[in-house]
Amino acid sequence: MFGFGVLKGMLVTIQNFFASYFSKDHLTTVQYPEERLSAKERYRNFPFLVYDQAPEDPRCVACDICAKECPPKCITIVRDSDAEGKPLKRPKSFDIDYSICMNCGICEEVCPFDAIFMDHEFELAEYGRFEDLMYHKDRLLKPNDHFKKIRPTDATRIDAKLAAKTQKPAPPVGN
Amino acid sequence: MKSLEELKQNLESKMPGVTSVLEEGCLVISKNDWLEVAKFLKSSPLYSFDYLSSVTGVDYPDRLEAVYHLYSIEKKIGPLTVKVRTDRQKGEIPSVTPVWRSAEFQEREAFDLLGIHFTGHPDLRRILMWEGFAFHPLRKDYVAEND
Amino acid sequence: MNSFAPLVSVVQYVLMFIVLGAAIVTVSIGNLFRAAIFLAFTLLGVAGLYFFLHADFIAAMQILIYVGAIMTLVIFAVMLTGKMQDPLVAQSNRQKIPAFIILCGVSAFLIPTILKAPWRTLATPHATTAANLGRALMGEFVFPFEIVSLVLLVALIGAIATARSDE
Amino acid sequence: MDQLFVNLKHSILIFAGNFLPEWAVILISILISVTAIAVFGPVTMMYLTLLERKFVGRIQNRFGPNRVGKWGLLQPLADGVKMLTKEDIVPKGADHFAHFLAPVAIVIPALLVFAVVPFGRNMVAVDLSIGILFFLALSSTTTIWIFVAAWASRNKFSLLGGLRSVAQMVSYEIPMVLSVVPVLMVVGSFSTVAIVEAQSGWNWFVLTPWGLIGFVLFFLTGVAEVNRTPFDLPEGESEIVAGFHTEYSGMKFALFYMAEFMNSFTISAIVSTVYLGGWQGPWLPGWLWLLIKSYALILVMMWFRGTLPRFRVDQLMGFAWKFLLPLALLNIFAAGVWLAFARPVNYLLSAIIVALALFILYFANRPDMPKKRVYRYAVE
Amino acid sequence: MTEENLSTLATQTLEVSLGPQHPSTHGVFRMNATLDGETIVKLKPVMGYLHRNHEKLAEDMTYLGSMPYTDRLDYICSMTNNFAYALAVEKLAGLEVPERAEYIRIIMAELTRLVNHTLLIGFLLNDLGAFFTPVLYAFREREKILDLFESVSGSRMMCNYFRFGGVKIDFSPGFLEGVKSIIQNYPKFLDEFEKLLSENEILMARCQNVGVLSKELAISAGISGPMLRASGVPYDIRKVDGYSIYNRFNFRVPIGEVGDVYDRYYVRILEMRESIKILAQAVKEIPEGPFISPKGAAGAKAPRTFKPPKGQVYGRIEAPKGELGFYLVSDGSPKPYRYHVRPPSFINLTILEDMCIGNKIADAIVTLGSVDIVLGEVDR
Repeated sequence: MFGFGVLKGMLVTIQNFFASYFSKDHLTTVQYPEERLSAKERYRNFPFLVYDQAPEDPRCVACDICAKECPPKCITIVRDSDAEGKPLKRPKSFDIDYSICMNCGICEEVCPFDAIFMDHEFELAEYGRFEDLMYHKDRLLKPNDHFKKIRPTDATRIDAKLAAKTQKPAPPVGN
Repeated sequence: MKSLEELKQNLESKMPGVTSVLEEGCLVISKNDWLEVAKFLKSSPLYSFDYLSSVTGVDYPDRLEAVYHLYSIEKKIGPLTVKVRTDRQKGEIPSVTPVWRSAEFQEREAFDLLGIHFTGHPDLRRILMWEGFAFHPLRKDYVAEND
Repeated sequence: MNSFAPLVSVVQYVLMFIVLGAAIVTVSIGNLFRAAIFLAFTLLGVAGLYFFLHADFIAAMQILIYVGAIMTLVIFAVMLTGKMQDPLVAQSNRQKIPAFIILCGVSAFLIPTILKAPWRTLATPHATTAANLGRALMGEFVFPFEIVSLVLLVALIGAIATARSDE
Repeated sequence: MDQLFVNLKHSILIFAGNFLPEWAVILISILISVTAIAVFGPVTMMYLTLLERKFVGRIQNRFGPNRVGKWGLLQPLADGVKMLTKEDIVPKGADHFAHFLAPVAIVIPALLVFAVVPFGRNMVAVDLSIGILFFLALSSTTTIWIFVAAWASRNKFSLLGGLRSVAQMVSYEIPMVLSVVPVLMVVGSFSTVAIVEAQSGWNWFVLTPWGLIGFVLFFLTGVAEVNRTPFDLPEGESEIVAGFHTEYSGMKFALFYMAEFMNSFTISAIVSTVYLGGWQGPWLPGWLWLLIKSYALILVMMWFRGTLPRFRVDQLMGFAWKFLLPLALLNIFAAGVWLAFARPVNYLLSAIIVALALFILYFANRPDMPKKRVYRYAVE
Repeated sequence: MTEENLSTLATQTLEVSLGPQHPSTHGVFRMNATLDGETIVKLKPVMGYLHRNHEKLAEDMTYLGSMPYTDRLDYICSMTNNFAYALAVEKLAGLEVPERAEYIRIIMAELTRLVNHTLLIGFLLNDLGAFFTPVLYAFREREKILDLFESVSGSRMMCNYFRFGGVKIDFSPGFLEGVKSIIQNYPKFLDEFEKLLSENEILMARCQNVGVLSKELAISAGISGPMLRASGVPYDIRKVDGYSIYNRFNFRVPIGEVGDVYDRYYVRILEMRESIKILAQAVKEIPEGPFISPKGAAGAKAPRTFKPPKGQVYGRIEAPKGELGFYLVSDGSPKPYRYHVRPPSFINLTILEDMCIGNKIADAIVTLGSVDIVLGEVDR
């Protein structure tokens, strides 16, 4: 009979109306600035650089692999050099344009030195469209502790790997 | 599906004058025969390729190539890859829109992005780029203006 | 409610001016669409006058039929006269002069009649006009009422027959 | 309690009568009523918007506005400020005069109909002898202004919305009027006050067979009259963007909304007056009863909005002409039978007539009705 | 009537541009419709507003570099886009996929199908004019699946999860429990959804016999996915090609009878139920083992060393929207020579005009909604 289907539907909506007062499942909204969801460990947003001891000494060796593999080409690296112009194994500048980055995580995957990882930080609103979203080395560098905090599983694994590497006797220096 | 070899022989015996070449598992047909062959492939009870899945083009240094992927829903066979070649300058290939309706938008797209002119297409306009855009961006020699 | 009377007459005069003003704008404005809008105001004003003359039922009918229905039709018709997408439908007042002459003739006949007519004023206006009207329609005037219904029925059938597509 | 507002007004008038002439007292009396309505209407509208957003929000398992003030209670004010400060855009080529006039004029009938709503015992602004007719007449004028707005916008979507609105209102006006007729027959008066008084002592008309049908009809056509879901075709946002108010922004847009919500309220109030016994009810004061009943009906409208998709134009017309109109006519017959016979028999007879009417209409409309389908699976 | 009479009686047609900014075109799609009254006499789809030449971009990138871009084709179902692309490249490079990875892939693909169909039905109702309620219920349930995606891949929508020869990373702890709870709770939600929608008379009236697509035209026009099956063609690539390990699973292919909007709606509901079945089997049978083949892992670590041999390949899967195919031509370098996407929703739009002509403008919106387009994929 005409109308019963409509009434059935209305029953569903009114059930949901009352359920929203009683069940958390029916009121899933999170009141964002006051309440926050904890990020999933694997959550990836924008990349950052890891340093172990001091920001002057990052893990990054400026090998440029991430910059080459980055699909939207948002990473620019300039290798540092010493006074004589001999290239050093650290970046002079390391810029990521967050306005271009698409959070794919490929830089993290391809990095052979475990120097770049995806961050959990997401509140990145800025007033400037271009310069403010261009993250330079100083803003990108974060301590390993930060990484440990946001992604404990990966951090332990990588720390163990790096520790194993350093324990190996350093190859004899040539000359 | 019966082997491609067999299909080729069948095709040539049923349609005298049509020559086809097998290349990398694709059937290469000359553009003058293509419309007839298309009709044959669709109507032949042996194959009945009633479903034209994909139409696209490839730009090679010396030629433009339209690539068709055919399936048969009735016989559940496929894909049959058909290639039709044309030159880069004029680039004309007969349209198969009258045979398979699914070619309508895809041929427009191939025309838009690669500049293959499908003769006999009911409404050959640009589809993704805007009207009045002068280039065909998927061609290898296309360079975006601000690059 | 004697002292209420001046208040009422003030309102009545205001309404009268609205009616007359809107009517003048209706015939003189150059845009047919706006003319229709002002016609609506004229009709509404008339309805208001009816209210203050204790003819509630007529007033409601005036709004329901003239403003609600006829005006909708008029605006529809106006819209269909011109191009649909052009809101500036021009009204042509080409026949101003003949209209004025006819108006003069009619007024020459009407004004003396109105002035001469012995207007009788009712001491107490009839109340509950709706009930009285109903009784009149169903009693005294039942025959013309039915005839009118028949005419309307014929018109309805005619409209359906005209609008029906040939199949 | 029941006569709270009446006594309040009365004492003001007596106080004023001490030193003012009689005509001034009458003027003050009118002004009090007018002011009460002019304040009550827009305030109702403001909080109806909030209520709707909260209610539909909960239906949709979300909070609804809850940021401005406690439970979002100041949200309507924030909206008002936003509306007032918004840029008023008039499309190029639009008829400026009509574009301005329509939203202003549409509020007037919406406010005027409050005059005949009996909010409680002795709480009606004007007890017109033609109360219901007055309401019907004024609500029908809304169409013109919607159409003027649509046409003056010079927008095709607006125009389509306007055309739809005219077609819809013309179609629904008729069953709407006819659905009130049984009550008029039984009461013998157009006056809203008389109608309420005829329902005293739990003799609500909705409790009779014809009254039940009449109530549903009147309510549905009322929903259609104020363009709310599922009859909101004139503003069907999924098809014609926003219908007749596509080109309106800022306060003009707010005025359309105000008219719509005030109309929703008056429709609900009139429906409860005509069929649900108006302000009659036990224990609570009369005006509270009316508000409770009206808000219950408004919540049903919002419930519709939270649940139902929209009709299509032809289905909307078909529903009005093929179902509502004949049902309303047969309902008048049922009411006539109810009047003609004595107490227990008349209920039975009119119930039979109503049931038969529904049955016949169901079968008459069956070919056009959608059917349930059975689906199968591909065989391997 | 004579010819002359007809021409004088001819009505004016109205040209309306629906979109690219229109509430119901699912993005920046545009339809140039010619209306006679409200009836559509001509309708030309216009697209390309979101065109970014995905195919050209891919030619300048390593094979892996295109993977995150495929996420952005049909941004509702990034997992299946990944799947199709990975499948094509694996075919091209002759990569083996470990058992566990295949199961992971199928779980992801079927979860994506649930997401897509749920959302589509919600939005279809929006196109019908319902006020967001079904959409928000759909969002509520989709959220649970997106949370799972996030816990595994790190992103809710742009998953970028598949790698050539496997997947990027194994399940996160607790993932399978999450899938199990979805398998348990989703049917309940579908029941609720169906109770809300399937028998709603307004929905049935609006959807039945609207936008009818015949079997023959559907095949000829290359329609794929639920739309093809709704027209009564039992063709599901999961069954026909049996790609990945779909032939190990036991599921049925629902088909429609009429090929109208209602069939398309209902076939999707039934497909979701079948997807849940597949999920249940996959979760039960999933073996332990590597999630990516060693060659694939090496390729993911150093994309420039991944050079498929010269050749060409066409790989297709049954994406939620239909047949999603990738045509790749390799010249032996780390970048594809030609990269072409066969987007299902683009090709499904071919016959939009045929389905809409003679229907009302509101039907055109619903028909478009039932085609299920995502502009990221249509325009690429």
